Amino acid sequence: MKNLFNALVIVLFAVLGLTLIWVILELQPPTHVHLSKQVLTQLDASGVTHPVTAVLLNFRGYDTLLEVMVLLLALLGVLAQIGKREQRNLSAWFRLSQPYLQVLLWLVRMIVPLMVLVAGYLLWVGGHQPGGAFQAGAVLAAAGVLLNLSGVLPSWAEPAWNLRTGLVFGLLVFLLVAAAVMVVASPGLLLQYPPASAGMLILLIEMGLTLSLGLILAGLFLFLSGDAIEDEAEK
Amino acid sequence: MFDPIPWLILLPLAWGCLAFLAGVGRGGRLAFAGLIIQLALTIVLARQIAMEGARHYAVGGWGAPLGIDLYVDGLTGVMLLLIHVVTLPLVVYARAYFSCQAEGVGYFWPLTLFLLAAMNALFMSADIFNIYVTLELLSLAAVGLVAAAGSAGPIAAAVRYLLVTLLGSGAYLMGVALLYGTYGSVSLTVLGPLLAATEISAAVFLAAMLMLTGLLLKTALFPFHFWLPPAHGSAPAPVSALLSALVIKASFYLILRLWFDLFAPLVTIPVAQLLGGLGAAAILWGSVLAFMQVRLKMLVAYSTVAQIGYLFLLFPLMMLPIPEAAESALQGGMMQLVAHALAKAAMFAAAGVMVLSAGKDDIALLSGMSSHLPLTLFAFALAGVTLMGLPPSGGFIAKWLLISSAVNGGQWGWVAVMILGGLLSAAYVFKVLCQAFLPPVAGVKFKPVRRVLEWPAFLLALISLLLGFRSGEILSLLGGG
Amino acid sequence: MSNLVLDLLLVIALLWSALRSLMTPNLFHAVVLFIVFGLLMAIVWVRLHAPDIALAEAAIGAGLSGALLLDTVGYLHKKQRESLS
Amino acid sequence: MNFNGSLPLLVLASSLVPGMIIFFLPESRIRLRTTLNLAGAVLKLLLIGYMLWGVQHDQSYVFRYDVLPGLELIFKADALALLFVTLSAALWFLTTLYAVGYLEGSPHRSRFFGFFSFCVTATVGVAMASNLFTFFIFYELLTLSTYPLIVHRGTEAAIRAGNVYLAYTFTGGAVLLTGIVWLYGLLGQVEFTHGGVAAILGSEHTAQLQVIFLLLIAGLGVKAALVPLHGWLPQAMIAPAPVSALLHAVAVVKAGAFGIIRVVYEVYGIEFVQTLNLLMPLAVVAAITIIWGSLRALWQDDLKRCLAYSTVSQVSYIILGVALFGPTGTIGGVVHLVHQGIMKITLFFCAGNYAETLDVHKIIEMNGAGRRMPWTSIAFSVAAFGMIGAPLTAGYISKLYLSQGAEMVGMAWANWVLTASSLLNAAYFLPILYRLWFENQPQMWLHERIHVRGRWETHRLLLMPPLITAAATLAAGIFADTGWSPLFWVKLIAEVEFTVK
Amino acid sequence: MSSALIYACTGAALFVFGVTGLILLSHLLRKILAFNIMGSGIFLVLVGLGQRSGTPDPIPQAMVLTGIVVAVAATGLALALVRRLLHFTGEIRLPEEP
Repeated sequence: MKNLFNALVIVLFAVLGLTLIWVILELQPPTHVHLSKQVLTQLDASGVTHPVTAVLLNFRGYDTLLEVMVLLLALLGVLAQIGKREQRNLSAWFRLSQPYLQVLLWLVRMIVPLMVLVAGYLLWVGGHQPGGAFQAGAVLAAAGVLLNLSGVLPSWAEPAWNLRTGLVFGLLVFLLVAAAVMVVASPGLLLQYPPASAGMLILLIEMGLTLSLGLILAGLFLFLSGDAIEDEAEK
Repeated sequence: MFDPIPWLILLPLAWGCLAFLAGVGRGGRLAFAGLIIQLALTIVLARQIAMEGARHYAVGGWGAPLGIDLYVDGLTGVMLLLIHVVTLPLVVYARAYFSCQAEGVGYFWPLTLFLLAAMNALFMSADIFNIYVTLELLSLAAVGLVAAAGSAGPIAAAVRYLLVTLLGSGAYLMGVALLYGTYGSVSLTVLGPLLAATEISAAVFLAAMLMLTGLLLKTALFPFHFWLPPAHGSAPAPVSALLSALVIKASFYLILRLWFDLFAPLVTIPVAQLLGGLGAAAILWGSVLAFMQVRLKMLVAYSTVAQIGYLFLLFPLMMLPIPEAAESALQGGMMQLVAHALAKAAMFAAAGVMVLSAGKDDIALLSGMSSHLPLTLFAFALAGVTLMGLPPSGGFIAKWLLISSAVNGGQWGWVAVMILGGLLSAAYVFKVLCQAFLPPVAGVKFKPVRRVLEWPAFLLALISLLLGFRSGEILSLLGGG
Repeated sequence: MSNLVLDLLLVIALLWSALRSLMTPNLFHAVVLFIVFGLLMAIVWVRLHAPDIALAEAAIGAGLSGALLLDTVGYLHKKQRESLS
Repeated sequence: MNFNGSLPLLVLASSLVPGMIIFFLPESRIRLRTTLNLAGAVLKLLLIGYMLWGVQHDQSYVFRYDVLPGLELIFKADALALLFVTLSAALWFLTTLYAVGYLEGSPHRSRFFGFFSFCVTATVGVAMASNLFTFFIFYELLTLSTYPLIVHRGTEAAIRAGNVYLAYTFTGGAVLLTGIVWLYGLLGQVEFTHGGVAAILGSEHTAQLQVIFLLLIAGLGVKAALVPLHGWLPQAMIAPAPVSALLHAVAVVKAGAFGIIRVVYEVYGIEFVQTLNLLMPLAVVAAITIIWGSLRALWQDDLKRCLAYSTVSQVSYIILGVALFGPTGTIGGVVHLVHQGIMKITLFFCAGNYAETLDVHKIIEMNGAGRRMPWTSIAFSVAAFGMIGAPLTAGYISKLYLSQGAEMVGMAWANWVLTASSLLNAAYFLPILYRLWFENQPQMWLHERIHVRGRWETHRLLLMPPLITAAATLAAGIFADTGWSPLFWVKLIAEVEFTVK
Repeated sequence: MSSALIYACTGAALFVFGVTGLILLSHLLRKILAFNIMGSGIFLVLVGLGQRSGTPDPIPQAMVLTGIVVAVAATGLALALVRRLLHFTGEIRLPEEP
């Protein structure tokens, strides 16, 4: 019975896959709307010169607003799972018992400052070439993960107010900018930046986001990796 | 003129962030205050819709297809009003509930506020990719809430729920990708006319299929209902109420929207019949399983499975060639949606109080509840009246409209299903009531509960009951947009 | 022409790593294969003229997800050892 | 909304509002609860009295509210409605008095009286409903509000009876709903109209109309306890005596019978029903019910169960009267709506008295109870004779008109049914009366509850109501020809129904 | 056939792999892997189809960026839940359907 079901599912999805491929090959290019051209023609009004950033933070900035909320939400879900535990720097003790990690530690001390620099650079160039808050945040987060793995940075427990502030800082900046623009510059219009100050506002938002995204992404790892220690502590 | 639309999006997000900032278990008061403000905004918006009709709102001022468009019409207005009216009593309830039982309170408030934000954004969105993001926001918030209770049962349910809902979103997003590939836009306002004007390619068929299947998965229509009862049945009661009353309605709303706005050129009667048939199966199967449950909250959760079925009967009925029949089918379906949301919130809230008082989720322990918590039981019964579709509830008006649509179209099969479904729901509702009327078992002690826990359920049930008398307003708002 | 060959090789590697990471009996291998899959995806994004995505995929898709998964595998193994002993 | 329009609402509110307040009163506020109840009942009677006067002077009392476009809530106090409203309001007043005495000291009284008031509200709503939609709303509300009363004691048996009751009535309600919705689909929104409205549909709808009629009658027949849909009624006698009294005399069974009257006269129109060839089957079903109920009553040893089967039989007199195609039969049927109400409520009051005072439930235990409780037994005897149809009682009037009506339309077999039923009634009531009066009472009443007894043979609140209704039974028979009798009022109604063409 | 189209077809295949794995595999960690593969497949289709003609299209690229972030968020949450389940039950599979 189980096997029959499995076979059925596989056949069904094989058919679906083949249909998908056939459909993709058959498809005519769109003739009515040419969005990428519109992006290029409106690029000047967006405040940035890199099209992807323009889409991400201006044309479809609303998506991004919701998306960072999704990220925070996932972190909330993670936090709800880790429960209360004391913040203890067991990590170093736990991991450094393995000698080869000493090498890693040395490497990390070299690499992390570099990564922070890279994040800053990515953030800055995002306006005119590939890069931006997400990539910068991800690099920051990766730095955090490395620090944790090498035992420098302990795993996080229940966040205190300062960490919480850091986690939502960028999101609040985003919301505040949106609200401020709506009250001051273009009343009743959501996320409609005045073209003159759009670049500045986007950079402001991106800076906030870089910090918070970095913290949130790092948090996904740092909060989770703690429960091995928690089990250790229980024993 | 003051425009509440952007505030309805920004404010709940801000509440969510602030509630998180406030810390563990905090934010109840903020939620209450925030919801009152939002309810006021929603009422303003509904009045605007009623007077000026549907309208578009271009976020960022770019306008579709470059930017993201929002769209509000009567249906949006009804849904927005509904979620705020349902949530406000539940906020009061949840504050009292978590003061009795701290389990699961952790990040309840920010999660709930984000849930609301997601629904607000979802109902107003007119951009299928933006809808994908709101769907994810909604799903992750819902899963986080289910898992917050923090024992093995709820977590297993939450994992299942998460995987199912991710699969659903995946299928939906694949559909979006295909549509973008075909037409070069993700805006409903652009796509709708394009679909109607051009020849439909196979890709669009496939996209429609994927998107609808994904949403059906999230709506838990039979046979995709397997994840719902454990998730809704094992979450803390305020969460169950929110999920059962509102969250599944969000994906149903999307189905409705896509069905009529986007895929209207390619819906056929057999597909509609198929959806109706699944709905009918859901009604019968869900009701029977609800009756067989031994846990109160599982019973209520299975009742949701059954009640969802009614919503899907409107698809075949809408295809009837008689305009009046089609119209009353839509009206009936929407009334069912509204009435069920109110009643199910009331029912879960009442069930939560009873479980709290009995100490364990077991129908057999309810003996004597009628003298211990008469008000809560009364609320449960009133909510049951709506689910059974008995007058004067909103559920009755819904059933009246649906049945009259089916009768006018000569669709006797659907009539039989609805009648039978009503009787079956009476069976499971009265299973609980009968048990509660029995004299208490010797030695069983009920814990006293705070009075403030009892009133929200009663209020919600009362609204769902009296809704029947005000259904004219709801339907005129629905038609006005 | 060489581009086409490169594309096809990438596709094959992509499909193979995806399939293997789902099917291979060893969980640790599966996660490593998944990280490989992520890195391959990053290359694909470069091929698709999407350096933004390539960066994000490498950092988030392969890096962070990989780290999370590896950590979980470690946790799982620890749990299993505990339950055995 | 003018004053006349709001009167029907006020009549509803006069029991709904006290009911809602009572529901939330703590158990200990006995005095306030009783005051509220009685004040509501008196207010209702006064309002109805005013409307009775008004209707005789050509006033109309109509309340309309649009639930949806094309779906109106209409209350109208027409002559037929007022007949039923008066009956239920008067009997509610008495039953409340009775219930106050009966339930003294028992638990959950706030709940009981709350639902009791809801139940009367629903009955009044059924009476004043002026289209099928409104009728159905209150018809179902009646089911809901009576259920908690039936299971009030909370015993296994009561719950089981409640389940049977629900199974029957909900199914009936669903069938009725189907019929109503179907009819709305054909006719649109239709108010109850003298002489009916369905006749306007052409002959191509005949078959549909016949099926709808069947659905409507089947749905209503459940509450009216037409055989074979009567199964719930004998079970429901497990309820406390005041509830049984109300259920059998005014609320539930009467709602069914009243609905049938409305459907036959004011939706289809009696002549149209005749042309659809549906009157005869209805008469046959009624006749079978009459005989079957009486026969079953013969075999019962439990007093209340015996009375319950008697109700099954007696209510179908009303249906039979409706099914006799002519004004005289109509008068007999409709007047029996009132007459059966006052007689049957007397019997149940008395049965409650025996049970409550002497703990007598079985018929064989009633030996000599007449000497111990003479007043109760007198009332019981009067009502029993009324049921048999003895002269000077209300029952005689009903049967007289019924048999005349049957003769006038040439349905002689109906007369045979009536005669047979009378004989059967006598066959189960007379032995009871014999036991009451002529058998020796036992040495002592084993379970007599001394504490309920005051200066009288039983609690005075238990004694007064049956005496009043017994007196009314006699009065309705003796003064049938005066202007204040139910008969007079029913004649007015029948005139309207038959001369409208 | 442009390289974008090749990748779009690959995306379709990956999507199917992912969905099938998500449904059939019982190990929760594998399900999470499958979900990520499914997501990558969709992203490839989205960008690949959009860039069939060869010119880069920033709109789907921005969407995919959003999608990647959403996917990692979901992965994080899923892993947190799975670890918790593991902590409570010692199982890494879901109990059979009730």
